[in-house]
Amino acid sequence: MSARLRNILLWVVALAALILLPQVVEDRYFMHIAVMAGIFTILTLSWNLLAGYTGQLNLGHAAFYGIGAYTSAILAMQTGLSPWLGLFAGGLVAALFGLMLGFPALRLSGPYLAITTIGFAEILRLVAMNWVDLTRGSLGLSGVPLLTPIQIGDFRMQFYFERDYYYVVLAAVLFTLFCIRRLIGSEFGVTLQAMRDDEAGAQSIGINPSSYKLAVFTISAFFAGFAGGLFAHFARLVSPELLALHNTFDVLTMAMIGGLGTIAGPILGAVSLTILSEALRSMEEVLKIDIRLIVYGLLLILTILFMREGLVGVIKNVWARVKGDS
Amino acid sequence: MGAILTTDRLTKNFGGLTAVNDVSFSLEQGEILGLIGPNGAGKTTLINLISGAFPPSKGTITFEGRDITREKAHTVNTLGIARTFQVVRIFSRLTALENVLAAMVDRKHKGPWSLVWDSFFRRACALTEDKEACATADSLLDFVGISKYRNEQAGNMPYALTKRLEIARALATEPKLLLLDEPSSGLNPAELTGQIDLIQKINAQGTSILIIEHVMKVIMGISHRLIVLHYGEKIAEGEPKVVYNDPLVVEAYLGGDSDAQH
Amino acid sequence: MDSLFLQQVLNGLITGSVYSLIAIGLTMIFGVMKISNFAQGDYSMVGAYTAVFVMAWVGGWLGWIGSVVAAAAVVGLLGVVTERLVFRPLMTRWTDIDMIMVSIGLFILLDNLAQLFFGATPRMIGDPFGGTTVDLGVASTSLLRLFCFFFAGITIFCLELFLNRSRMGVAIRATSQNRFAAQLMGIDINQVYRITFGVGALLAGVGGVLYGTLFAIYPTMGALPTLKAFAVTILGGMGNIRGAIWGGLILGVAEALGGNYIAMEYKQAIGFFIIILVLLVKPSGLFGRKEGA
Amino acid sequence: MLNIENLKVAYGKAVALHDVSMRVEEGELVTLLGSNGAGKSTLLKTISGINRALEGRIVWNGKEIQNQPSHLIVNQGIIQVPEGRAVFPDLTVAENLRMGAFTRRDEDGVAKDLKEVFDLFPRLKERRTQLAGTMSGGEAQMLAIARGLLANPKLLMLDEPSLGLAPVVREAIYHVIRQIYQEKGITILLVEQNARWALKVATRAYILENGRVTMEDTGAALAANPGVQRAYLGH
Repeated sequence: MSARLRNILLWVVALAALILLPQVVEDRYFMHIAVMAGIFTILTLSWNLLAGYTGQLNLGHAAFYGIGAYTSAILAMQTGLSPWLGLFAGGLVAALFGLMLGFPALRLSGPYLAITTIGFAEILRLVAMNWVDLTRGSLGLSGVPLLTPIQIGDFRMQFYFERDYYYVVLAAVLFTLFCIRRLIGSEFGVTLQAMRDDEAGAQSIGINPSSYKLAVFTISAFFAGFAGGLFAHFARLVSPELLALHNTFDVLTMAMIGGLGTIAGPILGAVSLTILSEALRSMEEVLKIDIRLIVYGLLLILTILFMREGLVGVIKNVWARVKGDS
Repeated sequence: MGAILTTDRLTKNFGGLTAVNDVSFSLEQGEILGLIGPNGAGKTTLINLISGAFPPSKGTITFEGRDITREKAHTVNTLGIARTFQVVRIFSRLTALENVLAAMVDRKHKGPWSLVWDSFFRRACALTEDKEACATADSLLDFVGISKYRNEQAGNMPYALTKRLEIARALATEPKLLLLDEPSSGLNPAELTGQIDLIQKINAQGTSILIIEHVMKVIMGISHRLIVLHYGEKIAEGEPKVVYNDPLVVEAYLGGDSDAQH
Repeated sequence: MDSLFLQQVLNGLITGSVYSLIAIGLTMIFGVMKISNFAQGDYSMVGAYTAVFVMAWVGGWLGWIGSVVAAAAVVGLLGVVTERLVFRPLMTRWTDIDMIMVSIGLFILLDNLAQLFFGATPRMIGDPFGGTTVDLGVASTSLLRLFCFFFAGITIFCLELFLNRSRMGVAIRATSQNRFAAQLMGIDINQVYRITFGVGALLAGVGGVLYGTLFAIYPTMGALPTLKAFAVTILGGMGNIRGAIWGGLILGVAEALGGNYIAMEYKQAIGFFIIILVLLVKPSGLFGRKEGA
Repeated sequence: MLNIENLKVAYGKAVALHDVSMRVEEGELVTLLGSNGAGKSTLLKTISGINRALEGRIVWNGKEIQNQPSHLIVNQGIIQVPEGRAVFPDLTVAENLRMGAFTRRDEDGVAKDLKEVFDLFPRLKERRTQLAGTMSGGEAQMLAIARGLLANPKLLMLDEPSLGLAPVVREAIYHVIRQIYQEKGITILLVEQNARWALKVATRAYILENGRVTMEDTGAALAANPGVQRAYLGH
């Protein structure tokens, strides 16, 4: 029971620190980074659900992110739908596309799946570029409404500053984390991991891999779309760039470096890489060059070659050694 | 009693090769039926056909009076046939317990979306904290004698024990018929005896068994009847002792007494 | 027949021949090593920049030929080095996902190193023929583009010679058909990997010079040839060299016609439409064989 | 000539060979018997340098060769003809044969051997330009053996050469194996299903069970041994 207690304590402390953070750090730029780190955490968690837990490499994940962002933005701007509902609507529309992509993806694996998912994202990116009436093309949709204020009795919360969004995104990350933890720990999650480890073995115990893959594609897309909606109402600008390949590559790098197929990994990866990339960006003023992505690429290669379990694996090993020594 | 499984003129071609040729047999309720034959005789192909890994080219398979010839592997399992593999196919990154828990899910009635629903509204926070499910899984691990490895990643278990884990996993789906593909390959003599006991224990609980085995000590000891395949065809069938002395079978195993030189 | 149509077919064949060249490298590497190399287009990018530098140094005709030779050498070497450092260590614990992801890492790295070294300004390779055009009666094109087409053809012909006539070439084909048996023939599998990867990269490098001759050169240009090469390779069946030749020409013509008759804006997506359609019908590609037994 | 001492080989956690010792002397035809999964193919693969030996030594003419890369082992004249007619399907018959001689630099010797091989397998000469993948099972097996001969073997290891072949074709293969052994004088290590025939041609034989050598004797003695039947059909 003490291990469990320690876990709960750890959670409470971490949560308290995260809640108090904006009170300590007042810098708006820092808050901006924190919000982006949160959005990328959700994206990475959702990508990892597919890649890490079912072994399917989706290289078109940014498409779901973009679909969520456009849906939420367009609904708010053209129908006046509450952005709060828009977030979920974005997720649902993305999920619908996920289901759509899931069907052809069922029969494919490896490079075939990778290139099909890239193709899916690229086609949608071109649609976003060229359906000018709806998306204003490459200019993008600017002036996406902010999240509407919440009023409960006398308590009124407005969403204007980065700090306000920080709390929204924190809540969203916790929501995502809760859902994914529940899913992974349940019969559903064990089924996914069984399929990933050995598909024929999974079939032999009655698992129908196709139907599960389809379900995971859909769920993974939902959370990516949800993250996209958050981004839309935070950045207030939605452009076809969101669907571009490099966004998926960023997410993939974060998941890999954090630790594929774990829950802590994507969080660790997204947060540490967002911070790292900001640190590198500030170095740009000194070095006069942008080495951010060079470092990304290098880290990704080195991670796969030398620490396949990612940061989570490293921490586990260090922890085991510390425990072993004491 | 009556037959639980019947195959009628089952045939499987791979390209030009006929791996299983016109094989008909039936397996009685509660029986241990041994399937033997030299390397390449089509034994594993036969099990793959029955378990639905791929469909036969010709012929039918009937299980409990129901035609399962074209059913997929996962459906075949939910109907009550479980199997193990020649080279183990366990879930290496899951623990032994989770391997069994994964197999215990009621897949006949629950698809992916109802499991998604369940994960939020039914079970304990995590499956491994579900006392009832864990108790059942534990009793299965105990039954095959690997309780000690409950929380070990299956990929880290000794090979001989992963064969038992695979059996536990198959039993977790509550099969009426168990297909065992060389359950004792790669085991040493001491482990062999344990494996024989285990198979007999499973049979004693009423599960019918079809077993491929090349270790004669095992197959002769436990089979009620034997079927011999050679070049994909059934060349003998009957009581172990009779089959053992059948000249056709001896010929199949030792080769013909012929040579171009003679 | 409509001359615009024939003109587009001609343009498509010319572009397609370059696609074929880059895709052959990709498909060779896949066939022998089962690696899907997402950095293939970056080898083309490096080849194109090599040409830019050589051409700045030696102009005209000689410069163009010299830059092809230099690109082949530089990119071939780059291929050998990356194979040894990045891909070889993974060959023993190979998984699809790892190989694809490590090549994506390489893609990100090369892309951004190029931005660092070459700057973001697009470059061009000069026309050694001074813009001469050739009238083929029904359609016309520049001498340079026609030359690119023939050059791609000659390169592919040389490759076929190498693969069919030389001892190492046959060994490469043998290895892609049965790695185990190839080892039993005394073929040094690591040497085959090295040469395959070197040749595969070299082709992408030469293809890059042609690509850069037809289109603009910029640091992130590698993504397009990579995606095109994958589309071609999937059309032709992964690992199938003849398939890649046909696949490249088909994609080139389909893009040219589709861009003209359907929608210019979606020209770059035509390849994806085709492969998604093809994969829906035949998961192993148009010219692909059935996989497994 | 070839000495194997206390060899241990495993695939991951599954031990395929425990402590196997055996030898092949120059001019012998040694047969390796054993049921499916006994470890025969594993043993050959380990000798050829495809599988790693965890423990033990493989000594070839006085030199340890275990865990050397396969191409170096082939270079020393240890040639394996793999199981299951593993020819290169999209290469022509001629190209397949050329791959057999991959390690050789003596063009004249290869040409001479090629002629001899064509004498031995006239069918292959007729089908030189045909793709190997289009040949029948028996022809492909002939090609695989011919390909092995072109490597100029000092020791030829044949892995189940008659597996899955029709009886008539099998006889032809047996005939060729005898010719290779008796007329060409090549030392042979043979893995074969057909125990009766294999024991008849073998100078000595080993019986492998579950990754262990359980019997060793001259071919004739084992053929006469009632225990052999038991080794196959039970204890």
